[in-house]
Amino acid sequence: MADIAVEGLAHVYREGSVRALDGVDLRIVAGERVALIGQNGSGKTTLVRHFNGLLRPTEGRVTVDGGDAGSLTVAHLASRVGLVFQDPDRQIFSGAVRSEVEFGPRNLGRRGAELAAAVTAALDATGLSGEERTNPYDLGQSRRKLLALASVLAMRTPVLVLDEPTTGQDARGVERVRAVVASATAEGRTVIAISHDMRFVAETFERVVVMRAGRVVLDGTPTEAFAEANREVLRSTFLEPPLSATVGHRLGLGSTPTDASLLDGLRAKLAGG
Amino acid sequence: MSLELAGVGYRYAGAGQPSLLDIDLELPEATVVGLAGASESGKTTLCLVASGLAPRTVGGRIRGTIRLDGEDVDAWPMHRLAERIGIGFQNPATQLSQVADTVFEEVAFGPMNVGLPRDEVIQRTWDALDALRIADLAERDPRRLSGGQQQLVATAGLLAMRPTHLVLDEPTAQLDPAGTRLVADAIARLAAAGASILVAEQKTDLLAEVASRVVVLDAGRIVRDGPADEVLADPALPELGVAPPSAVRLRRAASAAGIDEAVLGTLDG
Amino acid sequence: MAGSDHLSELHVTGRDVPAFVGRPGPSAFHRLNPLTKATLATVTAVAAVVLGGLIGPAILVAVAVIGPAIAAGVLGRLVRTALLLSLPIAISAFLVNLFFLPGAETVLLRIGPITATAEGLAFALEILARIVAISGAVTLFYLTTRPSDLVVDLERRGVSPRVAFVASASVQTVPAMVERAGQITAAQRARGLDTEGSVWRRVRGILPIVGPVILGSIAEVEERTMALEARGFTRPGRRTLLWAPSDSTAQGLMRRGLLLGLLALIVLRITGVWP
Amino acid sequence: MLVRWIAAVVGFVVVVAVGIVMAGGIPQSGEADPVTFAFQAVADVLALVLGVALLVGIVIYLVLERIQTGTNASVTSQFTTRTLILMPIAIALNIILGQTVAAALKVPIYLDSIGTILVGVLAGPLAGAATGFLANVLWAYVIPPPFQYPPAAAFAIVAAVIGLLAGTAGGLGLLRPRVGRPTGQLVIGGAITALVIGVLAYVGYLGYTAILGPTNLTPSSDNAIFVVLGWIALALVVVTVVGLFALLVLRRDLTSTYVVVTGMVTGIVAALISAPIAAGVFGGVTGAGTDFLVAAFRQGGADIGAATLGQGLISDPIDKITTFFVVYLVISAMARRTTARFPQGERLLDQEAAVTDEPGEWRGATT
Repeated sequence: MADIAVEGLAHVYREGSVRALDGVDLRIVAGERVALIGQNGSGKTTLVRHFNGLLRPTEGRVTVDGGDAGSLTVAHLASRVGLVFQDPDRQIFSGAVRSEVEFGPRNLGRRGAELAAAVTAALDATGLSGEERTNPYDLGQSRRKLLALASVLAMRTPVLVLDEPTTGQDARGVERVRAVVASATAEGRTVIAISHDMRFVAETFERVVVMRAGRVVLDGTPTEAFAEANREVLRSTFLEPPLSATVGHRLGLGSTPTDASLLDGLRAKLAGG
Repeated sequence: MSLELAGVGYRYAGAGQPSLLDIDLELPEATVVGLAGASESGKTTLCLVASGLAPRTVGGRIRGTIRLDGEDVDAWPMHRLAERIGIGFQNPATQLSQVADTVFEEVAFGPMNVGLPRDEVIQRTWDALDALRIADLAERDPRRLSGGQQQLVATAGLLAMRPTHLVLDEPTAQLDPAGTRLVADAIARLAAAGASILVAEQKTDLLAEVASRVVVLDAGRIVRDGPADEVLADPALPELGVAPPSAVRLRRAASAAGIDEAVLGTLDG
Repeated sequence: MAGSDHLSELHVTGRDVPAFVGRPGPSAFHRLNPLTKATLATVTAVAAVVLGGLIGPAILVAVAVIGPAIAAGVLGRLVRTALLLSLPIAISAFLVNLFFLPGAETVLLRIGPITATAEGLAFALEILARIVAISGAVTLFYLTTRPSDLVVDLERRGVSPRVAFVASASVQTVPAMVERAGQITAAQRARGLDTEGSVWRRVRGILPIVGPVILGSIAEVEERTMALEARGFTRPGRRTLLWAPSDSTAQGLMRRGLLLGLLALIVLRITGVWP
Repeated sequence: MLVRWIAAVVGFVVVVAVGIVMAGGIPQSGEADPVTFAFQAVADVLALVLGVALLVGIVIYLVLERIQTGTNASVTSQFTTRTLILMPIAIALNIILGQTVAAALKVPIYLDSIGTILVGVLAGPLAGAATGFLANVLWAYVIPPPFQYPPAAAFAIVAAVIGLLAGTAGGLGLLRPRVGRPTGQLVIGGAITALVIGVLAYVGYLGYTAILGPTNLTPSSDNAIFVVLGWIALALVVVTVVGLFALLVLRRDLTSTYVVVTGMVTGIVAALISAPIAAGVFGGVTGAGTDFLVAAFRQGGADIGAATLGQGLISDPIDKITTFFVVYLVISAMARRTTARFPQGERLLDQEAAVTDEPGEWRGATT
């Protein structure tokens, strides 16, 4: 239901400055889980800001559900594409956790029981249900970040875009984010995440898009993206495949981006050998 | 040359419960001690207490003793401690002084504050820039650098004070892999050159790489303390909110699946 | 402190402050001591107000603003900036005085119920002359002086390092806060805040944007405080300065002369002796 | 100690005397000075002189303290590192909001003292005064366009006095939350709030009628711009008033009454001090939205001094009530631990049971 299509997209922030995006073609089908990886400044954030109209293409075209994102208003696109920014302190303004989470869905016109249900579900998913009346600034940084996630989750948009969702989270926090991604997918929503955490990427997403200098340089399943053949491409953008991929290659098991896939490979090899 | 915490407890102003209890910790010369633990387990608080910022800057109440080279520092003012212990934080941007137009002036800020002779300030600034291999950034505007570069500039600002101890609170949390690499290499190099470093990190892969000893905190108490490879291989880590390093996880998964972990071979690098 | 020296691997001796720190300005006027330029700007602005009328401010602008601007090679930018700065005030001055000066009788023009008067025009011009003089004087200072030059110079003269810190940090904070406001606007629009359209919608958008600007900045105060104190900020007494703008006895005399002149002008004006 | 106080008082008196003598000589821009408004002009100048004298007295006290003791103990307690970090934020807020609201939106209020009042309330009167003063000086001299605003420097003295008043209000604990008060107190508070707002409305009404005549009460009718601006101003006022009463009723927070009273006092003082500056230096115009009010008064026949004072007495109390209200909201949204660590922070938090100290071993910072 919510396909995103990017064709020949280029973006230049200021006249004469570098091309932050330099010809991106990408098609994301409804319900996909896509990770965007690459160095800072490679254009990941610039790309996703085109999905909800915060940035307009300098060249090329972005369509969401067939509608041209370049001409739809941000307010309209916000009901289709929810974008969680990296720094929660750039959006929190309410005196209480619950009203902060209500802000987005209210803007989309949700009221009454529908609003309450969406907010409660989002707070549950992020583990903030006991904190409804807490002042957000009395929460620690990592929980403020989960609050920002909840505040967009509650908008129940068909597409969810997360910018660095695991930064500053401990092991439990990363598990929560992973669970949020999983349940959003189960509801048929599209999830796109920018991340530097290769293990989180390999274990949580079904597709990995690697960007470098404003272009897509790799696009495939984690198995394809983290294959040995692509090691140099990844290294050129200062990324390293997860350890399991390296070990798998050394043991001649092909591409094994996750621990589970590595063990499967080993078992198959041991059984066969 | 060591920083010693003995029986240290700390409670924030207005807090009912102490955030740290019964901390015994020694930071010897030329070692990196890793600090692990879940969010709100007391890692940041321990960094603040070890560096002297708590209670001097953040208020609150403390007990126990902190010794620097055997000397009790209880009565030292913050600016005196600042010449011996440097502390870095996770957000590179908030560590910039906001008054420097160039990286050179940013790094010189600390030595200027403590009123060192001008030549000494200049010498130390160049030395610190060289130690982190960022002398080529000297002329740049610190606000216009990448996060990783800013973190190195902030660290150079600490080094310019020539501290005997460095405390780093999640120095790579907000950095991309390239920035993390820069900072990790710098930590390893500084320790090799004799520095004593306490580094709090969620990224246990990084601790496995740079730390020789690891301390794990839970609810304000030290619950594990030992050689890095032993502590990081502790099966109870996940219950303490700490993700084991990739290599440990992989070995454990292999043995759980009935596969001899030796098959995996060496897992370093 | 034997161990401390291990922290830096290299010891290259005899290196000085790099040339880019405190680099002198392009013209002789730029290179005047910042306090001299600040004195000139302030005296010009105050004198224009004290003198009043049209001719006084006009002479002041020619001598103390246009002349130095040509010498410094910034005339073009000065005219553009000063006009930009005085435009809103000038428009107000004309609107308020040209049309609404009480007691004015000589009607120049009648637009509906509003009348423009000759007395109003004269008075508006007088106000305009002052505003142009003030804007010009301040703009000349701004265009030829880096804020850090002034702050360093004041600190060298004994102004508290803390005041110097606040001044420098404020200069950096203004653009940083504008940037922050831009990021926040993006984040809130992504949450469905509609900032386009009717006045009411814009008014409703103020809180979700201004709120995080203030609260987010305050949330960083704690970290900044710790980072600063960890770098010896609280040590009492003077700091070491790496450089300072040059000054000379002649400039010191000039500053005193300017201030004495201004004082004399004020006394003359108040006692009604001149003009 | 005594010497310092005596010197400060002497300085204050001298400045007042000189100011009053000078006041006779302040040029009225060659304009006829209607007798009706003469006493107002004197009152204006008096407030300005008193403001300057107050600051001079403070400076004398501090200088002597420095000479006698080598430090400024009374100052340093307000200027902690935390205060010094907050000040640039406050100054930037003043400048950005002031420039946007006054110059761009053309609304007849200023909103250029939120930072000043915030620092004053959190850190103390001198910190507030320093913030206001520095903000206006920097605004004029070193902040690059489009935020540069040369006239600001002339009003630095006003900003300093606002900071002084805000600091005193914060130190007296006027902005401490008073949530969940009994209905009786709330009714009294509501009555006072309504009275103050009523008085303000009445003053505004009187101002208009005195100057424009009772039949001319709607100056807007002949000029569309007055109508629009009037409505925006009215909207802001209504939002503030509604917000204050909402606090009073929903949170049962009596502090909204304190906010109104403090804001009004600060506003009246600011108006009295700033009017002669605006009139004498800029002929009553500053390029901001308030100019339209001045124009309205002048259209009704008031001279410059009266028109700027009239404008000030309408704009300033509304502006300061709004600003104190915003600052109160900001402080209640701040993390408790952040507020508590500022010099006057403890006086802005509702008192809770003090944490019982375990005996002996726990100690605070010893330096």
